[in-house]
Amino acid sequence: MASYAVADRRWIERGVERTSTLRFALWLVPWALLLALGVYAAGLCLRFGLNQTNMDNRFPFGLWIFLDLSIIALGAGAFFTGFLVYILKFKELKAVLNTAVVVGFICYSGAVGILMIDVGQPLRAWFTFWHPNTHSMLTEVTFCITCYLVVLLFEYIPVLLRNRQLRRVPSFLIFEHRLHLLVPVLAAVGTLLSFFHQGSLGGLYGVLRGRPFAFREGIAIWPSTFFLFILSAIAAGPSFLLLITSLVEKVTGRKLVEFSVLCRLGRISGLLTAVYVAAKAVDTLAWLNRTSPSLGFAPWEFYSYKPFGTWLMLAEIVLFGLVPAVLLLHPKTASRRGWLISAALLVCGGILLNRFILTVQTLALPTLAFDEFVSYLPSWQEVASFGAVVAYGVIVYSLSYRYLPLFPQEKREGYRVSGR
Amino acid sequence: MKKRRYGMVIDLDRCTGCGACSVACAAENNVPPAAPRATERTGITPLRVQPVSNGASGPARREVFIPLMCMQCGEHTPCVSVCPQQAVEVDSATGIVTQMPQRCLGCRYCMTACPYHARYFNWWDPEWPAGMEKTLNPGVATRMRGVVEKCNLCHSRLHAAEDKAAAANQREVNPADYVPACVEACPTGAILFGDLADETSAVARAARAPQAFRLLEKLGTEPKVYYRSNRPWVRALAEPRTVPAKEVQRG
Amino acid sequence: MKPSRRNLLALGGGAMAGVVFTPLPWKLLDDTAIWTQNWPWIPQPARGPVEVKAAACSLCPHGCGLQVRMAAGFPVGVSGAPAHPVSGGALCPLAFGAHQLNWHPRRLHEVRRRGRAASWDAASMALRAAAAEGPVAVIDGRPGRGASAILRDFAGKSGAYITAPGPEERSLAPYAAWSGVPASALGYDLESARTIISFGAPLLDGWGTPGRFTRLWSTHAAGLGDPELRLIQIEPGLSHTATLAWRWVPARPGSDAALAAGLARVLVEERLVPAKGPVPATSVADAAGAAGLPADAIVELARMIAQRAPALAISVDGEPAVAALNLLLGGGIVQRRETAAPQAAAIAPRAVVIDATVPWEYEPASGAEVFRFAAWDGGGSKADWLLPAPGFLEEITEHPSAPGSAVASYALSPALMDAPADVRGAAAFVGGTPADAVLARCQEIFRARNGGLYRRGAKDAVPLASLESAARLQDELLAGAVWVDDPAGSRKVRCELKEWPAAAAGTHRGGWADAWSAPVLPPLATKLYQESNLREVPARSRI
Amino acid sequence: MPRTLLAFAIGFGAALAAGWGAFPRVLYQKKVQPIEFRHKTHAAKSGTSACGDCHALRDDGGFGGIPATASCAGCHGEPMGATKAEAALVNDYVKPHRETPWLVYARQPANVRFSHAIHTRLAGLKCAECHGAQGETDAVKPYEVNRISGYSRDIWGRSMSRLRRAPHEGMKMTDCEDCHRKRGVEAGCLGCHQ
Amino acid sequence: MFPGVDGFHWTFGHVVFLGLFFAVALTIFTTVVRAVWRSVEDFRSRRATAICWDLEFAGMPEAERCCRHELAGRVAERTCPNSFDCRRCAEYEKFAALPASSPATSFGLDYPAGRLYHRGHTWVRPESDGTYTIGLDDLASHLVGKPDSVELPEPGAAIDANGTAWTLRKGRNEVRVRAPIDGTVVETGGADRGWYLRVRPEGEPNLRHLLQGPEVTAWLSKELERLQIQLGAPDAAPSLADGGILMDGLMDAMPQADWDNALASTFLE
Repeated sequence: MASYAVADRRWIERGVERTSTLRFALWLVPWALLLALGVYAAGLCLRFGLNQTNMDNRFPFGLWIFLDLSIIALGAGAFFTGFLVYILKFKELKAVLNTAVVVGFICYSGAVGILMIDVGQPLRAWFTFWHPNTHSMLTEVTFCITCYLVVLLFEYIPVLLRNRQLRRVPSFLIFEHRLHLLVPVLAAVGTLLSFFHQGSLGGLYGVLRGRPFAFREGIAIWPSTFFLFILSAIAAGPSFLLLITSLVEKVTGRKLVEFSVLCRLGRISGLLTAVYVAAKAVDTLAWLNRTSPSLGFAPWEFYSYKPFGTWLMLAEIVLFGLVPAVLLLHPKTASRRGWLISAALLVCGGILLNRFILTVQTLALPTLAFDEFVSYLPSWQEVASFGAVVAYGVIVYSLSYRYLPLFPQEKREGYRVSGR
Repeated sequence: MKKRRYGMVIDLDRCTGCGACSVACAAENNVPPAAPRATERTGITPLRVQPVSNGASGPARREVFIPLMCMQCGEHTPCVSVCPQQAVEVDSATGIVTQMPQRCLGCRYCMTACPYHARYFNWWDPEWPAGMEKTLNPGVATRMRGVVEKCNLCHSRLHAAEDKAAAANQREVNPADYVPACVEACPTGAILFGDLADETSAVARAARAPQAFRLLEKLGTEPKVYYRSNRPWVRALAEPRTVPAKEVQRG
Repeated sequence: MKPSRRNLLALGGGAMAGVVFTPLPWKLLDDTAIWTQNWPWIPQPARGPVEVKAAACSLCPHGCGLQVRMAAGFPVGVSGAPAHPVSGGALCPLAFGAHQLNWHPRRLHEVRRRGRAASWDAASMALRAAAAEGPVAVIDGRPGRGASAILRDFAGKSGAYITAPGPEERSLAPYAAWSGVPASALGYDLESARTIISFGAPLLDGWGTPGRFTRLWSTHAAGLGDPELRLIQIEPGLSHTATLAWRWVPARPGSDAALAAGLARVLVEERLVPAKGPVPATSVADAAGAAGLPADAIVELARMIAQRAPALAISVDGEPAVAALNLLLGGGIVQRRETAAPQAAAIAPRAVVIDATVPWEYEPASGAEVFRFAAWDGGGSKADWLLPAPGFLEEITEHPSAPGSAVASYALSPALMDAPADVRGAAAFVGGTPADAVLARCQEIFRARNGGLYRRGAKDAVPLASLESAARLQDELLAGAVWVDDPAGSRKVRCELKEWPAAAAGTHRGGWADAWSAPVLPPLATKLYQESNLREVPARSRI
Repeated sequence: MPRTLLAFAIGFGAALAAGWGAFPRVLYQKKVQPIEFRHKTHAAKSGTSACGDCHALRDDGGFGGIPATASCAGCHGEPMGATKAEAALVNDYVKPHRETPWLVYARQPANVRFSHAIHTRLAGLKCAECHGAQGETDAVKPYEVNRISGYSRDIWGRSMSRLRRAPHEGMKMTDCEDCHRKRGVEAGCLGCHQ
Repeated sequence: MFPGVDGFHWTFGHVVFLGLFFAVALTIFTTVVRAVWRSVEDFRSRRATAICWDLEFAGMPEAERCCRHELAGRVAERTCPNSFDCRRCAEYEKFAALPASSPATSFGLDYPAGRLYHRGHTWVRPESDGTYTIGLDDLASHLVGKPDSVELPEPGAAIDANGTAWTLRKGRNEVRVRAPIDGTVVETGGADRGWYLRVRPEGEPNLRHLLQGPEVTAWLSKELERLQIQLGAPDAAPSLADGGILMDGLMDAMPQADWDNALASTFLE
């Protein structure tokens, strides 16, 4: 055995099986290349400005914001699992807690990274903290996401310090232990922060009086999208976790968690999706009949621009809402792996669609009588920089999976290779 | 100093669509010439003139030229409330919606919020051919890439008017000293500018006329830029479109 | 004692904790943000007091009055001179960016011979050599200046002094042919017309002096259902002027002559105008067929034209049939009181000197050695010599009567900036002294004692007689005053028309960019062409 | 443990020393004014101590700033003494009619609009309230430029912590705001930015 | 952000927003500081080693957490809940009183009766001067053979039971040997001297957690069995158990085996 492989093996948890060093390295290579390309593209954007993107004055938000909103919603699994485990004491979800933390950390750090390229003047980003406009949903988002990223970091550190070699340093192990004991506090803070920023991301669009397609009335300072985003995020978070766990099991060919845990995730997701769909339907009706007409806009006009027809609205509510909710709640389908995964896919797809509609359709639609319907196609730099976030996520997750006890039960229960 | 609400009434019947206002605006505010790859959607035109047709065909077809700039909204100002770092505010003394590119971090949220598309992002660093920087207006700082800018109602001219008044120990600005570049440039005198808070001013009277209207008034943003036209179809442009886009073709 | 890993970690931790309590991170955060606000590669305006100077625009023949704001010795802004007798305070959109033209990347800084650097001496020798071999033609874009006299003298008897017509002069060509008065001395009496039938002339879009017709239109026509001044635009497409006109008649392209004949026919047949001169043979039906309009529409149009007299017909192409129609309607073409250069006889010159005032597109007859003066290289020139001329506001410029104007006028613009070291004007190059020529022109006006002097901002003219000398007149002109002839000095032109003219093929379409005779457009014109959907990119890509 | 603590303390101390001691020296670059100037001497010789006599407001309300070389020429047309500085003034600037490239301590960036007319005429501020007793100095102090932002050090103020500075020291935006707040003046962004 | 900074307003919404933010930031900060502070406290009160060992123990597979009394055959099946620290075990006396049944053989290994054995394969021998000698037991010695290097603590250094006593290096493997008892190192030995450390405990030590008597052979049997499984190779069998004699320098003899795992299990890494 080559010496690097031996050295590598010494960093892997004792008692679990991981693929060979060579295979792991080969797995990382394409992702590393994608990451390098994306970093180059991001560098172009930072060096030459956002003219490297295909955004324009009429389409000031593009792919990045859409995907940022999406991955932040999908990353909601991190706080929500923490909330379920530590606050509501759902003990069995402990099995996916570490993986939730890592996924959350990847999603949030990736989103913040992309945001730093997306803003025109990243060096002035701290102005938001120093001179905050507390009326702006974006201020709220910035504060909460930053705080929550710190929280996630401190939730991730215990997992990191559990690495076989790092653990050997007594001070690391003791700190990990002490921090871990306090993690419920962080989980509580994370829950508070997440509720607010997930909501504010929705509020971001709901407050746009000038964009009647997105504008919503609501309670006090919060438009209805505020609550819908919270709901949809906590509905999709568990589904995404379910997907990620299943995907990792599939890719590695190892059993990592009990199927009952996945079912539990599915049921939680199904329940919340059902609530979300109901709320979304009520909100849509209120918007169609009240909000939009009061601003002088005939709501069906918004759907007269192809391809953004009413089918999109129906797809969002029925195909990506009602259908997976039923699949996840019906005992027959909810206990079958295939159905479970398909339903989770639909829920996550629904989140993507919702964020897409709010970002892209809102901007594409005309407001003034003489506006034109505009379209936008992201440039390679935009796609590549986002690809870098995906690559970064895969790499961080792969490293975490290989070297950290993401699934502690794997060793305790002595799972062995299934199939193969 | 008394509170003012600067605004304008633009007579769309008199606009010939020459674009003098647009160029004068750019020159006054040190807006650079377009970057080679800039288009009508990535350029910087704090004031742009939009041709709009009445949708008819044949000899009945007509166009109107609508100068569009920041509407200086007075209520629910969409851009002010969304800016995360207070780079935009409604100036309490003048009612001007002010955009501070030096405070801006370029998140472009205000651009999504603005229903009038009156905000422009600096997609490129500004560039002038060598030596042309000598022609920059000393009253206006140039912007840099990555920030949003818009019409600030030629605030440097207000500064100059204030300075001039102060030098004469006057607190009130002489209205003749503060005329935005577009108003000055219009060859047909289609733009009337002044203090809307002063009920007796020509602009306030014109804004009250039945032919006067504002764009998307139902949004409740209370713009201080009014338009006027004798033609009903032009006045109808104030409302959002109610016919699908494919039926409306622009010549 | 070797430091352990723990010691190093503690050291780093201590440093990190300590640095928080120093200004370092906070000041760096602040200063880097400030750095982004003052990026060294982004130019900032110079500081200094702003002065307003009077000037006139030299970039097209119309000579609009300018107020130039100067800071630190450079122009920082241009606006129209209020109540200017020629431009009335209006400017074309391009003028607002004209002060940046001197730094246009295509500015000529050196003599170029067929694309290669050459010297003034070489150019001078080449011209002298050519002149020795054969006649020299001199092309002047702005006749009526003192400098024009220098150029005319240089061309001499053997050579030819030729004026390059602008769009307005081209539209006046038939009248020049029929009256014998050069088009450069003819003008339209727009001010008295109450109906204007424009055959494609972009009256509201850069044809004629900016601010002349637009002001008439905005006071008497804009937005009114039945305006005092009726503008009827005959044009195939919906141009800016067509869309703003009282009536737009979308006639087929190339049908101007037939339509004019048809209208004339109806006017005469229905006795809507006093019958005088020849009558076209074209029938109304033929005209309708050619124009793609119903015959009724032509009859109705003719009645409409006759309804509110006086009516004036203008053809952008100089279509003779339209000119004939105009004569039928009563004329409206005046001859200004000024001495115009006679039309030169056709010669085959050995060399051609083209003044910087000549539109860049002007192409002289081939075979001659061409000496082209220009401040900018507009591209695509076939000239043998490109000779750098002073740019915008870099020399004293003369502004004779605007093309198409009804009264004679003369204005001067001071040099507000230093020209680059190695530029010369054509008049100086051929050996004249432009300063003397300007004074001579002033003396001429002063001696004639016609008209009056409009000082900057003044609504009324000061009689010329109140000035003590021609030099004083020159000073007044350089300070922004404009000499304008007495309107009574212009008289209606007499045209002898034997028979209804045959159609002449013309394709010229004017506009701001076409009236503009400088080789390049101001960089800020991108706001009109590239950064908005207001206008198509002009055919000449000289931005 | 004590060794760990010691290491921590050393790191902490070193960071403090670097941040307070070395950092300002690295951040700011000292520059010398092109020529010497003594306010005191000029005030005495000209018999005036009113700042506005030399640093005048223009009629249009603009501020004249530092007098142009032409106004030096009246006395310094020929060297008034044998000092090197005198020779430099006359030979380098007065005779060739070149403006002296003074380094302006209170120079604000291009995006700042400061109206001397409003502050001195309408608000009645004395020059020294913002500039200190410049008129009584007998030498020009060295100019320090921030290597990152390009600002004069006087904008931040001498004191790095900004806690121990004289009333007139510091010309950052927050200093303007403090004064405005004290006087109840509301300017808005537009009031002070261009 | 703070009063006096541009953009701060004494309005209800602004103050509540920033108040919440500062509260959240403070909570995060204090949580982390509390974790750091408690860690420091753990070290200062010498709890750290015990906590580390507890955490490591909790991560061990259940099969390896077998109680000594099960090894000795006193109970049928029992997983140790006390991190092999019988000093903490409330039921120790109850089980110790039961009769032991264990194989009499020591598989040819040398486990003298006068020593006490730690589950991390060290032995402890009380000396007459009140110090205790610590060495590597015979199985461990057989495995490692002659170590490439040994990193011993300086005399005067304190060691804690279940903490790292010294480090052995053999080939690419590094082994932390767990200290069987608490004490201060008075003298260091080495592989060739048959013992590694002499330590002086503070007061009379409680050595209840160390294996002795019949437990040792039972434990040895289980350890050998585990080793056999871990080293996997069938040809290794004769050299291991089955009454055979353990080969000296097994690591040198079987370089291909998964020593990483085997050593970690043996030395309770």
